[in-house]
Order: sequence, then C-alpha cells, then structure tokens
Amino acid sequence: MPRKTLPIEEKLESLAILDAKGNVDKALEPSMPKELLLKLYRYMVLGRCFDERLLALQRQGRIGTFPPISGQEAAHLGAVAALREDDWMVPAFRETAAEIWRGRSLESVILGNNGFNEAASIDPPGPTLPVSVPVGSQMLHAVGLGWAARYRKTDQVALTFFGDGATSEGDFHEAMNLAGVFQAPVIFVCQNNHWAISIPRSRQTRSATIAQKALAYGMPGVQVDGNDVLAVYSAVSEAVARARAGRGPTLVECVTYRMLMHTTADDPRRYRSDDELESWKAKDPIARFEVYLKHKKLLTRKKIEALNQEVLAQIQTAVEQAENQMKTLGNPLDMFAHAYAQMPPHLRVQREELAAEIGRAAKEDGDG
Amino acid sequence: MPRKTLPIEEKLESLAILDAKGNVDKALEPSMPKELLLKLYRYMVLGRCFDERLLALQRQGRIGTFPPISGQEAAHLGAVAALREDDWMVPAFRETAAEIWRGRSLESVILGNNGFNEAASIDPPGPTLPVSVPVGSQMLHAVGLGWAARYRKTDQVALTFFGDGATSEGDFHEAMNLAGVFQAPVIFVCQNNHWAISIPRSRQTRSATIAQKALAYGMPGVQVDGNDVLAVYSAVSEAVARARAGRGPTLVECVTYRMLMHTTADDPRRYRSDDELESWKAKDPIARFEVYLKHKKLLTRKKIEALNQEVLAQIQTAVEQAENQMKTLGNPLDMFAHAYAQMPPHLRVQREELAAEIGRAAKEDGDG
Amino acid sequence: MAKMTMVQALNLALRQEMTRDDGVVVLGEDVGVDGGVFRVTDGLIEHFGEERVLDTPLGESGIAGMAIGMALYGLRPVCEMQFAGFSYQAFHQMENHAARLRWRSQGRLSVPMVLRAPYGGGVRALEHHSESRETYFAHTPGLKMVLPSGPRNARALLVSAIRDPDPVVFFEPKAVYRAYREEVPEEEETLPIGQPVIAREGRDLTIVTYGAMVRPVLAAAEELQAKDGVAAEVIDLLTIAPLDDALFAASARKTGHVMVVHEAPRSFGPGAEIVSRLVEKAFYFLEVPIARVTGYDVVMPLFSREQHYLPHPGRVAAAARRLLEEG
Amino acid sequence: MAKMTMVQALNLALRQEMTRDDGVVVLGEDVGVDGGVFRVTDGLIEHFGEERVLDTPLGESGIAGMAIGMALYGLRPVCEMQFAGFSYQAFHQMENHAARLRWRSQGRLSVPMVLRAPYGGGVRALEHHSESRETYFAHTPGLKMVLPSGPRNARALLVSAIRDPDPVVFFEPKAVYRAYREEVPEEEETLPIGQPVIAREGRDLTIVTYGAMVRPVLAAAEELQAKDGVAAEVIDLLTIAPLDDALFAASARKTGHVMVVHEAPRSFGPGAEIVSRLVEKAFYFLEVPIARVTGYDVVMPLFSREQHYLPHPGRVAAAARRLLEEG
Ligand SMILES: Cc1ncc(C[n+]2csc(CCOP(=O)(O)OP(=O)(O)O)c2C)c(N)n1
Ligand SMILES: Cc1ncc(C[n+]2csc(CCOP(=O)(O)OP(=O)(O)O)c2C)c(N)n1
Ligand SMILES: [Mg+2]
Ligand SMILES: [Mg+2]
Repeated sequence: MPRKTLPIEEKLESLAILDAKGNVDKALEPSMPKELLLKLYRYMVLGRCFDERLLALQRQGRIGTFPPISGQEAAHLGAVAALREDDWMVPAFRETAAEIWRGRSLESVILGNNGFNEAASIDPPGPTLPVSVPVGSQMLHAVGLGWAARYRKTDQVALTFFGDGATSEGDFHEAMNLAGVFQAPVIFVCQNNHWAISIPRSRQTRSATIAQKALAYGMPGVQVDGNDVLAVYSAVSEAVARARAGRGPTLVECVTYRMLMHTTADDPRRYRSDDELESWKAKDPIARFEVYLKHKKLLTRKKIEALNQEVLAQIQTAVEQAENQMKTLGNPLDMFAHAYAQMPPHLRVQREELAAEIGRAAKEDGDG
Repeated sequence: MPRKTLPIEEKLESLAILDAKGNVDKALEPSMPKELLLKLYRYMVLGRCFDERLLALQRQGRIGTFPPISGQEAAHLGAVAALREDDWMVPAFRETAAEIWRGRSLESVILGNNGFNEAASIDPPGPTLPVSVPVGSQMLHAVGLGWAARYRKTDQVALTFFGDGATSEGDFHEAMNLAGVFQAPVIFVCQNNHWAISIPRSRQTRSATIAQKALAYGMPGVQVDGNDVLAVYSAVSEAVARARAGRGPTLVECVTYRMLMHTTADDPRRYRSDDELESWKAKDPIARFEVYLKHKKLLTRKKIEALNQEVLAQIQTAVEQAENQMKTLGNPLDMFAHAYAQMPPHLRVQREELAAEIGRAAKEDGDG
Repeated sequence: MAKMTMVQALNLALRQEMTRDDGVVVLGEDVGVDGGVFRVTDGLIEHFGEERVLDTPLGESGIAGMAIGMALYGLRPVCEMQFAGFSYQAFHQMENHAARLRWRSQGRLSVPMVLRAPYGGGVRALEHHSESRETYFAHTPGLKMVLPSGPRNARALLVSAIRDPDPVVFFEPKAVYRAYREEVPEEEETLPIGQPVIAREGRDLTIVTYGAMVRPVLAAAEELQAKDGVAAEVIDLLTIAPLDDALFAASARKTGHVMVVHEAPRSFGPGAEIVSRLVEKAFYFLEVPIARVTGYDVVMPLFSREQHYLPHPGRVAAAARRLLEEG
Repeated sequence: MAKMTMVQALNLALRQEMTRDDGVVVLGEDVGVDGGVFRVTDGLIEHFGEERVLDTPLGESGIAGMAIGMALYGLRPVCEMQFAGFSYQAFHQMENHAARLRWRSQGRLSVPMVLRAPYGGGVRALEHHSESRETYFAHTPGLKMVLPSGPRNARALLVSAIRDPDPVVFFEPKAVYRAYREEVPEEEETLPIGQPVIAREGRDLTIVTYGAMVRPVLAAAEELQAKDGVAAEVIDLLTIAPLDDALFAASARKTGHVMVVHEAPRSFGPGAEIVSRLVEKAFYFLEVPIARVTGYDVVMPLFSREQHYLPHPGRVAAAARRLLEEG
C-alpha cells in the first residue's frame, strides 16, 4: 500500500509438448518406457472404438443413454497413467477409458449403461470410485481420501476428474479450498472439453482460463494441451510427485474437446457449428500420438492394423458376454440389497411385498 | 505454449490512504464534501457507542445474543457511503452501522436482538434487505437484484457484504461466477476481520489475499485498508462507478479486525491473544479519522464531546422507546402472519388452536 | 383447441406468460439455445431474447439464489432445475430464503418465483434422474409444492404458479412429458393452486394420488370397474402443499375405504400426511386401514429394475382388492 | 458414575471412541481450538491433536463431502454442522452420496460417518438456530436418523452411531444440552440404533415422542397422573429412521388412545409417519383418532414467541384430556 498492484505467489503455467501435427518439443519430451507409450496408445484406440460401438448399441436400443468420450482420450488416460495402482481415482462420468485403464471391464461399462446395478461388482475391487453423476460433487471425496491416506501415513494420492462446467458448482470451490487449507495430496484434473451440454466454456465462467482458478486457493495451476498425451502425462506426473512429497494439491486444466454429443439424448447441432467440430478434428489426440510413435519406430501401419483388430475383437467378446450376463441378472428383489449393512425390519417387509407381487404375476402368467 | 507462465488480465490492487496515525496520502485523498465526512464520523461514533450499549443490555439480560461491530465501522460505513439511496444493499449480519446509515432505526436493532419479528417493519421501507444469518447465502440475492435493475433499465447497483469466512462457502463462488458471467452491477464487499468465530483468516483459505479470489471469475479485485474510511470509500466508489457504467462487478476486500467477541455467546480468549487485539487497537478506524478531521479543521475537542453527548442521548431515547414498545408487541398469534400472501386453510386452523390455548391459559390465570 | 403433449403445454404457458408480463424471465442450465434438455423452453430465447432467457453456468444454488434476488426486485423468475435430483444443491436457498423472506420482512418483501423440475421415474434414465422427493419441499413452511398430472392441468397450473405471489416448487412428471396428448385451449386457462380435483368418480373406494401416478391409478380404476365391478374414486391432488384435505376427506367419508398412491419412498413420504389428515378428519368413517401403495424405502434402482420399484396398475388394483376384501 | 450434562456426556463418548479407535476423527467449524460453540468437542484437540480434530473453513457441503471421502477410506469421521439449520448446505452430499455409496458400489464401499448437529428451539437463539427438520433426513433412504433425549442415552447412542457401518445423522437437542445432569457410567455403554424405549409406563394413553420433547411430555404425564389419575405411557423413539414401530404399535393396542408429539412442523412431519404406521399396525385397536401435538406449519418465530411455538406440558396435557374425553 498505498496504491499498488498485488503480487501473486502461486505458479501458473501452460504446457504443450506434442503439437497437432505430431511434432515433439524435444526439450520437454518426457522419458517414458516403450511399454507405457504403447499401452497408452492401445487404451486410446480402445476408448475410441468402444465409444463407437456403444453408440451403435444405443442407437439399436441395446443399451441406454451414455456419455461418449471421443476426443478426450489423451486428457484422461494421460492423467491416470501418472498414477500408481494404489492411488485413488475419483471420476466424474466422462473418463471411461481411464476407468478401463484402472481395471473396469467393458462388460461392466455395458451393464452400467443398461441400468444394471450389478455393473458395480463384477470386477476386482480397487481404489477407484464409481462414476459420480451430480456434477462437481465428487471432488470433495478425493479431498477426504487424500487427507485420510496421509493421516494413515501412506504416500497415496487422490486424483479427481471433472469438467469445465463442474468448476461453476459450489462444491468445486469447497473442495479446492479444503485441499488448499489442509494441503491434501489431491490432483484436480479438469477436462475442459469446451462444453457443458449446450453452454460453451466462454459462458461458463468469465475467467480466461480454468487453470487460474487455482490462484483463489493458493494452489499452483497449469493449463495443458489436453489432446497432447505427453503434456498431460508430464503435468500430472509433476502434480502427483508434488502431492506425494507432501507439497499439496494442484489444479491441472486439460484443454480438449467433446467430439460427440453430451449424451446420446443430446443433439449438439442445436448449439454448435460444424466448423468448430472440424477445427478440433484436426487436433485429434490419437492421430498425433500415432505420428509420434511412428517416428519413434514403435508403431507401423501393420502393427496399427493388428492392434485395431485385437481391440475390435475384445469389444465384440465383451458385448456378447455382457448381453449373455444380462439374461440372468436383474433380479428385482436385489433392489433391497446394500441399502444398509443390515436390512432393517421395514425393508424386509417391503421386500416381501415385492416378492409376493412377483409371485402372483408369475402365477397369473402360468394360469393364463 | 510450450511451457509458459500464463498471463493474468484482471486488475488486482491494494489501496491505503489514511494511515493508522491519521497521516493522509495527499495524492490519493478523495474529495469528499464536509457534510459527508462529518456524517461518516458521526455514524462511526454512533456505531461504536451503540455496540457498547447493546453489550451492556445483553449482559443485563435485556436483549439476546448479537454480533458486535466494533472495529469494523470504517469498513462498512465507507462502503455504503459510496451508494446512492436507490441502490440495493444486501447485508450479512455484522454491518449494523451501515444498516442504520441506510435508515434502520436503533429501536429496530434492539427489537431484532430481542427476538421480535416486528423489528422488520417499524421503519420506512427501502432497498436494503434484512440481515442474512446463513453465511454466504445472501450474495446471490445481490446478483439477482443487480441483474434485475439492469434488466429494468435503471442504473442502480447492488452492494453485498460478507465476511472472510463467507468466502469459503459454495454460494460465494456461485455468486461471484454468475456476476462475472452476466456482468451484473454488483459490488462484493468482504469485511475481512481476520476471524470466523475461532478460525483465523490464515486457516480459512490458503490464498494470500481474499482480493485475489476475484481472478477466478475474471473480475477486478482490490484489497483496501478496511480501517481507513477514505480508502474504503474511494475503492467502493470506483467499483460503484464501474458497475453503474455497465462494466461489471468488483470484489473489494476490506482488511479490518473484529475487536470484540463473535457474538455475545462467544469467548475470544479461547482462541486469540491479547497482543493481537492490542496491535489492532493501535489501528482503530475512528481514532485515525478523528485526527484527519481535526487536521482539516472540521472537528474540535468541543465538537467531539458535543457529538458524543448527542449520540449517547439518541441511544438512550432509543433504548427507552424500544423497551416501551416491547411491552405491547409480541402477540404470539402473529407467528402465522406473512407465511404466505394469503393464509391457507390449515394455518387458519392452527392459528385457532393457539388462540384457544392462549384463551384457556388466560382463563386459568383468571380463575386461579 | 390443439392437442398437445405436456412439454408443449408447459411451453405454451411460458410463452403466454412472458408475452403477458415482461417481468417473467426464465433461467437455468441449457434453457436457452438448447431449449431445455426436455425442450420445455424450446424457442423462448429466439422469441424473447437472451435478456429474458438466461443460459446459466452450472450451479443450482446459484440459479435459485439469483432467482430469489430477481423476485425480490419484483420480477417473476421461472428457474429450472435440470432434474429434481439436483434440486438439493439449491435446497438451502429455498429453505433459508425463498420460504422465509416474506415472513422475515413482515410482508414487505416477497419471492414470486417458480422452481421447475422434472421428477419421477419410468424413462430409463441415469442415477439421480428418477427420484420423487417432493416431501422435502412440502415439509418446508413458506413454500408451495405443485405436481401436475397431465398436459392441460400442467399448463394451467404453471400459469397460476408464475402469477402466485409466493415461491412455488413445480415438479413436472417427466414420464408424462410426451406420454400422450390432450386438448389444451389456446386462450388463457388457470387452475387454483391448493385445490385437488376428482379425476374419476366412484362410491366404493377412494384413491388419493397426484403427478405421474394419476395415469396408472386411473388404469387400475378401469380394471377394477371392468373385472370387479368396483367403482373407485380417484382424487388428483395437483398441489400437495398447502395440502387441502377437504375433498379427499369427504370422499373417504363416502367410501370408507382409502388408498394413497405415490412413487416417493413410503416412510415419511407424502402418503403419511394424507393418512394423518384422514385420521383427523374422517376417522370414524374408515372401515379398514388406509393402504399406502408407494415406492420402496430404498434408493431408486437403476432403470433395469425401475418398473418393479414404481407403483403400476397391477399393484394398485391388487392392493385395492385386498382393501375391499378386508371389509 | 458421574452426573453429567448432555454436553459432557457427548464429549465423553467422543473421547472414549477416539481413544479406542484411531480411525475416529472429528471435523467441523470451530470444533478444535474453540471446542465447539456448545463445547461438545471441548479439549479434544488438546488431547488428540490437530491431525485428528480438524478446524475446518466454513462450508457445510465441504465438511460433509470431505467426511464422506474419509469414511470411504475406512476412517470414522464425526463431523459437526454447527446448527441443524445449516445442514441443508450439505444436504446434497448426504443424499447424493453418503446415502448411496454402499448401494452404488453393491456393498463394496461404505460411509461410516456421523453427521452431528444441534437442533430444536428453546434457547433464545437467532433465526435458523432453532429448527427441527429431521424429516428431510428420515425420508432419505440410506441414512439413519437418531435423536437422543438425555445425557445417558445421548452418550450411548453416539458411541453406537460412530461404530455403525452406515451414515448416521445425529440431531442433538440443544435445549437439553445443559438443562439437567444424569448419571453416566464411565465404562463403555451403547444403545442399539433403531430401538425405541418406554420412557414411562402407563395403560390409559400412549404418547410417542423423541428428542427434546421427551421432557415436556414426561412432565405432562406426571400432571395427568396427579390431576386426572390418567396413566400415560411415553415412548421415546431415539431413532426415527429406520423407524421401528413394534413398540409403539403394541402400546397403542394396549391403550387405544395415542398422541404423537414433536416440535417439527406438523404437515409432512415425523408424526405423520407414526400415525400411518399405527393405522397399518393397530387400526382396529384405536378408540379415537390419533392426535398430533407439534410445531406449527410456519417458520419458527424469533425467540420472543418461540415458547408459544414449541409444544409444552400444558399443551400436551390439554390434548391428552381432549383425547380421553372423546372416548
Ligand atoms: C448437480 C448437477 N446439475 C446438473 C446436472 C445435469 N448435467 C449433467 S452433465 C452436465 C454438464 C456438465 O458439464 P461439464 O462439467 O463440462 O462436464 P462434461 O459433460 O462436459 O464432461 C449437466 C448440466 C447434473 N448431472 N448434476
Ligand atoms: C451456513 C452457515 N454456517 C455456519 C454458521 C455459523 N456461523 C455464524 S457466523 C460464522 C462465522 C462467519 O465468519 P465471517 O464470514 O468471517 O463473518 P464474521 O462473523 O467474521 O463477521 C459461523 C460459522 C452460519 N451462520 N451459517
Ligand atoms: Mg465440459
Ligand atoms: Mg470474519
């Protein structure tokens, strides 16, 4: 004082390594094992192909509404690739490829998208939460998980995903503030795909970037090219290292694009232009990564074709298995399971009511 | 990109004009009419003396719990002094002097602190909302009021008060974000009095200043010496002018101190030191303003004494009047009034129930 | 008169009220350019412009809280919660302020806002998109809770809600949104808030219901008439708070046999209040215990099971038969 | 055994559980250095340290949401809402997640958290500090809603709530906090959640109540005994969700005359569910309509009027006499 410009202590950066054409910035290129690079590529392709297949199934009425991920593969796969298996992942609902990376089966995804509660329990358990539909509400759970991990003297971290729209919810603010105050080992990964259903990023908030929102919480923020898997991996790896070392949370904004509809119930032509879509197709995360891996001699046309075949076969098998499973799953009486650790008396009574109703119906079908 | 520091467009400043000793920075000194300066001084003294009297009344059991304002007179009076009569003021609960400036009577304050709903309707109506107890919840109303004023093509603005603790509530975030997106004519005035009950500012949020939270919303922010009425008045006047001109909202952080307890139910000795308190007494907003006005030859010892007498007499009259009024107010049946524009049938029935009970009780008293 | 779906009828109500009163503004997530995820606000932004149809950022508390401020200024905001399952994010604004400001100001201020939200199951939606928790709002003094059951009454009630001087929570049965069409007059039509109607007359049995459950209940009533010769009287509450019990209490006195049907969870649900009112107003006329046919006290299952959760005509008819067999 | 206030008894429960299980952590506004605005957490931070007693920033949703995360990890967080009137800011976290994660994960995850909050009137507090809205939580499948009535059961129930594998909302009657002392054993004591008790035996009349209303109801029962020779049986629910109706239904079958007392607003309130359960379980034994003596359906008035809002012994006794006169 008297009249001065206030200084800002926190670090606020942007990062890009692999450009849309596949040119890499050697100075920033992360050293990643061959296997990891190829695994990332495989899961990106799997995510994209699975999306296409789910879309077809939905159009055929074989599954219900779901949120496609096409275009965002690098953003969420690059992020989870930086995690250790025992770290926590707290998803929103548009990180399907990351869930699969963390061990969720394609069958589970199909069952879930078809309204089967069983989807939650067919895979081996792990430190990944189920998808969270209420926008912005899950980040707080990552703060609690991260805090608890540190309280238990482990060096686990918690990574949570959310969209650009989610940053407008009060819960985003409370989660960021609590993580800052308690220096919880949390990585906040925003998939800024430019749209919250029909609301463009520019009308979601007046701030020029999502990353700068970190400053409100005394937290470092970084804006990365979210279609550049190397940049996402590098930025999140740094944030993970910082959190693991007890140096607190980070906000990572991945600038990407939702190439398809919000969900299959949505029609994007009502609110966005083909030109915008085209301009983003030119920035496709998979195409540029393919170029990079070819340059590194890790991929050839043949290898790519073979990998595509494997992925499609994997998806085909999953669809068949899931559709078989569904024939036997879905016992209505299971809706009373897992309401509480032990079923209270009134639920036992209600369960009996439903059992009797189903019995009567079966009998009538038998009679008539 | 590739790896760059992100620029911040928004203006973030600090401002101080009148220091703790009463020395003024001539370059920044606002030109304010003599009458306004003296009116501000009078209300600051009134606010302080009224606080002391209310405290005494509370200790004597003559009123209930209330939140003292001592130490924060400059912060909230300097702010409302920058408003026009037809502008909206949306208070929290620790801006009593500002409420009085806006036309609330001392009687109403006393009635309110004594649990009489009538407090809300004994003064002439105006564009000031009643106090809002749920922390952080009122700022959104200012956004709606400001937006509506502009929709109705007036140039009214809405000013809302809140504390440092309130900035941690989700509603602060949603209000700031909406004001930014819709460029609503709103002035967000934070009375950072360093404490949220027992939680110090440093543990309320990790950010170095409250002002910098404006950056998260693409909004200008300014941190002012909240015990410097000239600085508060200047900063808020600028923000008001900007809002009136259609150039959007501003966050003004007034750095001040809560000299007394949170409410009369609170014991600050449990969580803060006398040294801290003493250091702030040296920064008293009234003392330094007195020095300033004396230098300007607007005040003399005699004038000050006279003014003090007037203020004390005004308070005494108000207390007597309020205590007389209370004898006649408080009809229990009024609790059913104003629930809805028209009383629904079930409330008429419930009102009858209570009326009958009161009748029986009166009768029994009569009999026995 | 044109035949309309409920979505079209609600859209008509909004268009006409916005035309009639320039104080009526619409705000919410995707209500503008997109026309609302269910298209209830379709075309409004084209017709009335961005200054009256606000595409807001996310944040239900923000939407409700900003609407409260608009209403305090004298406007009549109609805000949308994209799904009732996300209205809890705004619940504190409704309880702390919308419901209280008239009372807090001793009648000086009022909050003439409408909080619209699609509620209920039956459309194969995702988690949180199918709940029916009108009780939270109905139990909150200062709020009104309206639940239309068909296109025509939805239109008339929304008009009344917009003109109502107090905050109205307006739950729209999304299962009915496009389920069928009904004649809806072009000319203005309102329905008094707080007034139930007889959806079907009968002397043997009273079924009290509202919202999306009215259709399955009427279907059950037809089945009972056809198969059992039982004449069920069906009361459509339309408003549950303030709850007017005169009509269903009178019906209960007439039939002596009463059933309440809703899709909300049973315990502490709306049916409990209806039962209590009947005990208070018609106890000596009740020949058998009042039956509650409701959703179960569990989280609404994902959609593969939802049809077993929701009351359906078969369940209602079976319960009615048990009731009548009892005496 | 030492004589303790409810505040001291709750503090004892927290101390002993924190000593017994290092997974128990406490968080909330002012629960640490200040010891809680009602001193329920007094001394805990000195004894267990900052790493187990978290003084949080403001933000009820943040507190509940962070507690959910801690519970998912396997800790047993006990979080405090400074007043029940501010728990709505956290309501969506409780409904969207605390109540659902066990179910959503098909039993793999659980949320063993306790959400403590002082509730109810009678202490001359400010607006929003005196409400009784337990219904919001009781109507939410997946949550448990516990309301102790005295120092000893408060201590035992809080211990049980902390050890419970599911989320428990724990409303503490602030009017009872320091109202009287009771013998509370130093050694561990628990009470099963979901089990009402008979607070007073009687054969003429059943009064079902809970929480802060138990005392005025017992006072009314004494007055009825003394002045009218009427023996009222008083049931203290202790837990309202899950609601165990066996005890009060049995009592109703015995007395045939039933009254429900709570300070929450009447319409859609807890009493409605109790009435409904009685209609379902004891209809043919009821000689007269069940009476509801409750708070009124208005915003709780500021404290100059609150004693006229809250049910008091006189009101309860008068209602009981009317009930008995009726037959
Ligand atoms: C609390 C809440 N409000 C509204 C919705 C409806 N809704 C689902 S996704 C969505 C947009 C989310 O946008 P963003 O956070 O950017 O995530 P994206 O869909 O782009 O991945 C909305 C409004 C919801 N699920 N939860
Ligand atoms: C939503 C909500 N949570 C908690 C409280 C209890 N409470 C009242 S004031 C207060 C602290 C507020 O601190 P701050 O915002 O800095 O305002 P100050 O009291 O310092 O003026 C708290 C926690 C409340 N009134 N509302
Ligand atoms: Mg998005
Ligand atoms: Mg403060």
